[in-house]
Amino acid sequence: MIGEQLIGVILLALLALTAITIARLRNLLATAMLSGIFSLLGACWMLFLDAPDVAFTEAAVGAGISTILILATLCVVGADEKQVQESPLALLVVLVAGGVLVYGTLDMPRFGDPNAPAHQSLVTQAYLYSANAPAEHRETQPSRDAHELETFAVGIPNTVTTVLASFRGYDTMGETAVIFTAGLGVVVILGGARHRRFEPSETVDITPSDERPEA
Amino acid sequence: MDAIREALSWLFIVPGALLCVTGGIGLLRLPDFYARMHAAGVTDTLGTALVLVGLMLQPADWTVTVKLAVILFFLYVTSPTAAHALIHAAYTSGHRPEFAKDAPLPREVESR
Amino acid sequence: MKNHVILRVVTKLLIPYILLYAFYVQWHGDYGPGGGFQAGVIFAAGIILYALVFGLQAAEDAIHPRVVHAGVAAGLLLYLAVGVVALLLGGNFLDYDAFGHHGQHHGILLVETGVFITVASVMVTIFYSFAELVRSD
Amino acid sequence: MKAYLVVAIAGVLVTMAMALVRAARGPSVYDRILAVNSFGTVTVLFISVLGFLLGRPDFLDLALLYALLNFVGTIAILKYFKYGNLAAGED
Repeated sequence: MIGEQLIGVILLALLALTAITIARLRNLLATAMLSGIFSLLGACWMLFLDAPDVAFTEAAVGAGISTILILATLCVVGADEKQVQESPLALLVVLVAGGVLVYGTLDMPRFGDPNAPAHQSLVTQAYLYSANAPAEHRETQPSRDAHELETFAVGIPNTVTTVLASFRGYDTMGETAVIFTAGLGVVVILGGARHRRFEPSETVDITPSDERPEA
Repeated sequence: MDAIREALSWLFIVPGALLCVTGGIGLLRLPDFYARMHAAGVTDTLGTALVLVGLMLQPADWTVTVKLAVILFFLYVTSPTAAHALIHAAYTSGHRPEFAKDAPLPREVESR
Repeated sequence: MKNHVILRVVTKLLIPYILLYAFYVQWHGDYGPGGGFQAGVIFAAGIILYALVFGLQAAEDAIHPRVVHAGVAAGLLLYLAVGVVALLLGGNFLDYDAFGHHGQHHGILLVETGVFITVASVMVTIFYSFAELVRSD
Repeated sequence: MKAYLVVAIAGVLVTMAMALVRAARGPSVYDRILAVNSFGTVTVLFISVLGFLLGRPDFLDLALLYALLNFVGTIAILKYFKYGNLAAGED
């Protein structure tokens, strides 16, 4: 048990190390690569917490697609981060906000606590029950019989899929609409690009300044 | 049977993990990019293969064994290709090893 | 990168498996980790790999941007259609029990397909639009 | 918990840390790409071993996903660095 905890601690330490490195780098190409690593580590951490569906999404989106889309953006805007004046006030605001968030976690139930409200709730039990009960079950036992829970039977082994696509179908529809809107926005803003190619004078230097050969 | 399985697991997985660590040390400590490439190769090929073959020996469903074999196949196709493309890009763009800073660009590499 | 022989051959070998794996994740989502969203992203990654190695023009010849734009809307429309058909069959909006005995199964599969189409199309659209901005050919 | 799996996961975690340090330190962009690629390979191993360690072999789906997608990311970074855009067709 201690050994398993140790794996989690090491993964979190690596995540923190990656995040600090990303914050300190001024070379956006390196930042893009390290954020790919960050996603990989995040997915491993979620997998360690036994949430393979979330890890799957993080893996596919974070490590696969978002690196490519960030690179596609860097092609347009160049790979040097704009130098900004760092003010102590900003640091203070971040520290206070972070402190408040950490304070908020103190009230949360312990990790894996069986008495946590999320594990005791009737809704959770219904979700878990429905995922494991076969669809035929409902036919033989009418809903008002014995268990109230049996009205929920869906008969699909993966609880996450059941909750996302069936119980929370409205929610997922909204999410699909959000993705649709994102695609629409990109098409509306950039869709006409093929008619107005960038002139050569507008091209940006995509090599980060610390990678350029000495001139 | 189980004793043989255990022994073979030790024989494959532990050397595989050691080779991974060896590759990692090389990646960290070797002096320049081309040398580090060799170290990464140790992790990517023999280390990966030994660990995955060792996992195939574990008692599990046959689908698990097939999936491990497929993973091994794809890793063996993709990592040497990525390494080749990477070193090709580095050499043609003028990156040179530490000990041969002024090596000329060979014509055949340039034209490929 | 089209003239790079090894890369070209390996990419041609790999792309069918990436697309096939996307469908595996899509249809196997009821039993294991995965679902429409993840499958869409993987499918898009396969198409983007083709565009990276063979050039944007080749990818646009294979899958025209207009088809992709249509896919963005088609996925969401499929999702909404499932809801409306459930409504017409006498159930509530998105109530898959209206589809009969295995209604939940079929409803979830159809809805996930809608998510798959929209996500894959949006990812490819974003890539096309950004790559289009700085193309050199 | 089988001892050889613990050894394997310890080795893999150490390798991940070393690849991460190389990716952060550079110095050239090629070192970083190499480190990210190695990191991806080692992550595939990590997920596989973790699946057996926790008794959840269905984690292997995720390892298979990485084995396929890691390549796409590496090629994208290489193309960006060599051509300056992601659209070029000819060399």
